[in-house]
Amino acid sequence: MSEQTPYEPRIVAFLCKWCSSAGSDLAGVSRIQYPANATPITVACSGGVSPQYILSALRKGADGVLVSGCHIGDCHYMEGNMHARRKLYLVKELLEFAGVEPERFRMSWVSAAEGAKFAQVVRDFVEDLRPLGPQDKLNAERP
Amino acid sequence: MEALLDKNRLKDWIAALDGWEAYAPARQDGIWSYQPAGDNPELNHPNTPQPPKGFAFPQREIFFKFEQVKGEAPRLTAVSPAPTFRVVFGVRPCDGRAVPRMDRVFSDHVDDGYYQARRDGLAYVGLACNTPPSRHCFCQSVGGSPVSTDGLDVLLTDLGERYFVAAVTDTGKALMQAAGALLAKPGAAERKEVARLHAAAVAQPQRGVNDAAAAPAKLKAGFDSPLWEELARACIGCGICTFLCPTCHCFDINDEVTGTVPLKGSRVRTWDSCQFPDFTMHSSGHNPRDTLGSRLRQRVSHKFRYFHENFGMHQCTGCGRCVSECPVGIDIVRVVNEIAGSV
Amino acid sequence: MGDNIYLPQLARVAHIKEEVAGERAIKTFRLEFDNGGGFEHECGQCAMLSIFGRGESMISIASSPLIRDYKQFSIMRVGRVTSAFHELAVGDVVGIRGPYGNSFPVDAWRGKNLVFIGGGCGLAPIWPVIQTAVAQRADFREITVFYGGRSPRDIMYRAELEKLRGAVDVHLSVDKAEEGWDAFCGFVPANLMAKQPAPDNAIAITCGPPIMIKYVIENLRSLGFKDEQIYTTIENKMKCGLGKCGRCNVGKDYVCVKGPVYSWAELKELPAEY
Amino acid sequence: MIDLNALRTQAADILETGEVGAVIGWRRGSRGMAAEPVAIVAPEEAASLVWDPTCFHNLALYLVEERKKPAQRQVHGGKPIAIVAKGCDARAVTVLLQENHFGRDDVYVIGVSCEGTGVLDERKLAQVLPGVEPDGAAFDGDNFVFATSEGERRVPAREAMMDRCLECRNAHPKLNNVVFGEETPRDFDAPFAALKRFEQRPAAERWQFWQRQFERCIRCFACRSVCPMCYCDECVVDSINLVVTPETTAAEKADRVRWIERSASRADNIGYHMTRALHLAGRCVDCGECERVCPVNIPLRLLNNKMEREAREAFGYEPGASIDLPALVASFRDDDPGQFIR
Repeated sequence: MSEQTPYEPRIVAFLCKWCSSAGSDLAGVSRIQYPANATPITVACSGGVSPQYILSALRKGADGVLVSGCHIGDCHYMEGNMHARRKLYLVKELLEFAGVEPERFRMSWVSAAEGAKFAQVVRDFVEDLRPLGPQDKLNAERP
Repeated sequence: MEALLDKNRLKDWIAALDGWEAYAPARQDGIWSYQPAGDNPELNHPNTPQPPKGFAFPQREIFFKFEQVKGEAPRLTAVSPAPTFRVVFGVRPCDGRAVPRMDRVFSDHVDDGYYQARRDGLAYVGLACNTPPSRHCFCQSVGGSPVSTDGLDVLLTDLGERYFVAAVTDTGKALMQAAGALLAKPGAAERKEVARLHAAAVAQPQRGVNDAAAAPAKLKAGFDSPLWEELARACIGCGICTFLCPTCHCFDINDEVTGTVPLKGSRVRTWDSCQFPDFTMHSSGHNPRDTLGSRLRQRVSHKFRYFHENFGMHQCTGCGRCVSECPVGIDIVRVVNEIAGSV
Repeated sequence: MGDNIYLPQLARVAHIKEEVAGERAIKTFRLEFDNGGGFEHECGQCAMLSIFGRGESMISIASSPLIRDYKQFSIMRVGRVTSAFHELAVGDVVGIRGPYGNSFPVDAWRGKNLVFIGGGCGLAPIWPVIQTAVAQRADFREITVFYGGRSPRDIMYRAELEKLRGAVDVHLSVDKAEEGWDAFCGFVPANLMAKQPAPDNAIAITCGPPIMIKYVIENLRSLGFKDEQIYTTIENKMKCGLGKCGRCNVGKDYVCVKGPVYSWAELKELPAEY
Repeated sequence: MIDLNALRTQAADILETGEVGAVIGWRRGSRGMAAEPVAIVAPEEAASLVWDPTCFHNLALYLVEERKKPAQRQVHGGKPIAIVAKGCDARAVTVLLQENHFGRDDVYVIGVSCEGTGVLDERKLAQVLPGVEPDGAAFDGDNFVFATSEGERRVPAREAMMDRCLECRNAHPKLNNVVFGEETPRDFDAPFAALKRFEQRPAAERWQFWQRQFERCIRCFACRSVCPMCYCDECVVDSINLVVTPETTAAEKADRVRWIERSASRADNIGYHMTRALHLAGRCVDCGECERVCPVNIPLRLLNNKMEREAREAFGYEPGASIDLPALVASFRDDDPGQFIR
């Protein structure tokens, strides 16, 4: 890493299209300042985020993965986020168990009205990732 | 060239091998495997679950890297193994006999430069099996011996406190010459002891294939035998028998993409197994070997028939790994004997 | 390290023709090499084509060895690599290594009658032989081509086949009758029986779906063709093309080296693992 | 003690009456003293069945569609298949029933209780009796008895038992049509004992540990092949989708995502083993077969145990406890832990 380009964590963010993706749009149109480190991927529902997506993002070099959905009770599909909560809890536990920094995986509930919260979630995530440096444990490119 | 080496001077011999990286079996995480020779290697291992075949034929080999900007021609960068000199200590004679077989495959028709480049800098220092390392050994029935030098550069024989060191090839002689004064001249008594130990090793009872010479014809006659499915009934279709085999050489080639804009990646060779259903499955879904029985037949026929028809020798060296490590007890000796006995 | 046998040459797509549309689409590609590149081949040989990032696929060379300017491949869209080929545009660059495999013993067939029997995309592997024989028409006696597809839209090389008429007897067929089709309706083996080519001093070369080949061979034998007079090609999944990766074997033979061309006399001795 | 003759008679009887079409059990093998899986169809073959400490295989594996084909081919008239099952194996059958592989009437469970012991760990035996390769093994109360060329050798079972058996809470098969052996109190290791010890290690040490383990993986897929729960027709690590029908389009084949490469590299090996552990969460019954068959000794049970314990503690979920249980990840509770979500 050269001095001119300080390390910037790269985040892959899986955002549900009904709430969190709309929330991120709101942050944008409201001109709320937040770091541009996250690459958003819109998904139908947080419940559809397979653990495979998270592992794959880390394998391809993401420094952190964010999954964000509707608040409990607000899921467009009634209970998708309840499934996400359970399934991704296991992912979180497994990563930590293997000795991967727990900060590298994060979940949030962000509604379409919470542009400011979305910005804060990303801001916090970037700041928590920065001291960890590049993610090289699951990254296929850094053997 | 023959000599004696004090066992506790083995480390000094290794240290004297200037320019060579040395490897020897070590026990780590509960299993034996070939590791960079540590401070004080002791050759007191049973056979390692994994043979030393990965030295010349690693499980993963990058052929070349590619990079392509959309709309432009791809750029290919060949990757060649760096030239190294590596010497592997403690190779059992069965694994030694695997070496010329692998050499044959990778030089037949055309030379495989990747295999050859690694093989060129490799030397094998074998260890005679004074007693069989496992009850699953059957080297003698397939033309081998617990004291075979085939494929080895040097053969060590354990004399208790010392090794009897015998060069097999010119490379082996060079390795011994590097030892200089560490090696002592053997006397008549030691030579006699080696002869006695070797004779005793050969006399140890072993199970085995009943008539290996007849196997190609018998397996041919038994090709359509219903016994194949019968014998494969418990098979779970894993790759243990082939991945642990010292002579199995089948591989896959795939493009591994690491970036898309621009396209970046590597073309990679990885070990593959005839026991996996996707090994022979066509894109159309048609699979010429679509049952466990047909895949067992392929593995066993390759070892005891096709290889013999092509190269005049059996591909199996009787190390017994596919027997001892099979999760469900599929036993190549029994398979050959039962098929042969049925025709 | 010596020659890198796994490193492809680069070739440019010079021409693309859509032969057959639909789910089993076939396109024909002409690949040209830049200065000094390329290789010579014989009738029946194959080449390993690459689309980087997708992988490799073994495809028969469908142009005659007499053509030096380009190599032609007719590729059916089946899987990962072949689908990527169907996405290519003229000017795109692909990888190619070869030639691989044995060839049809064309020289030994001079002075003989040749009967070609193809079905579906099975016309491509025998096309170089047809092209060569027509180019050297005087060296051969009667040449007959039987070829069929499921429907008129599945007939590949349609225009080229029409051009052969005069020099060659062409008998086309489709599996199912359809308006506007006035040639034979029915399967290829049936068309063969309807025309009854004579076995004397003849060689029959067939390629197509396995089930077609099976009945063609039965019918040829009933017409009096001997096993040695019947040639076909077989295919298996391939990775290396060099007899090392171990998957395309039929008995002791690696098809990528000892095949793909076999006389029925040879092939019937091998296990049917293809 | 299990009366082997009674077990054989039972197997012969249900074959004789036609109640079942085949019995999947163990017989003497040719690989040393180890038993091997067998499917018998004739009553007289029942005499070849055995039950001893080398019956480590989880035979539920052979009840899964693809793998049962060889056995099924011999069965006429779609009769039920019987299976000899230890406690863990019976739980695996329960999970397969839960996942609708077959109905309860399609399988006849001949339970065998491990009573106060368990099955043999051959790697441990090699340490306990170095250089000895016994010709046979038998249960005898708290001991294993080995027949050797120098006579009988008696080893306390706990010294040579599989780790999984030391932590087993289900040694007596609950799901059964008939059961042999007694439910016996056991006093070995507490459940998840090894897991708890491991979790106490610092994160960096845990990573060092797993890195070394995963780098060793040779991707022989024995862990997947031997697992009764790894029955997917399509697996992320296969080079192609194995279910190709004439209707499968070229686009479907071409667009298949390669989540994990075939290379036995660290990243891809971790991807494989983590995916597998997550896929087994709430389904793994800790039969420990994956760990037994691993030729390079990767402690796979640790990963699966971790998921099992989380399922139990966070979600009150016990795999293989009941046929009527919904799948762990297809269900939820309102009070599932959510504190980790921002």
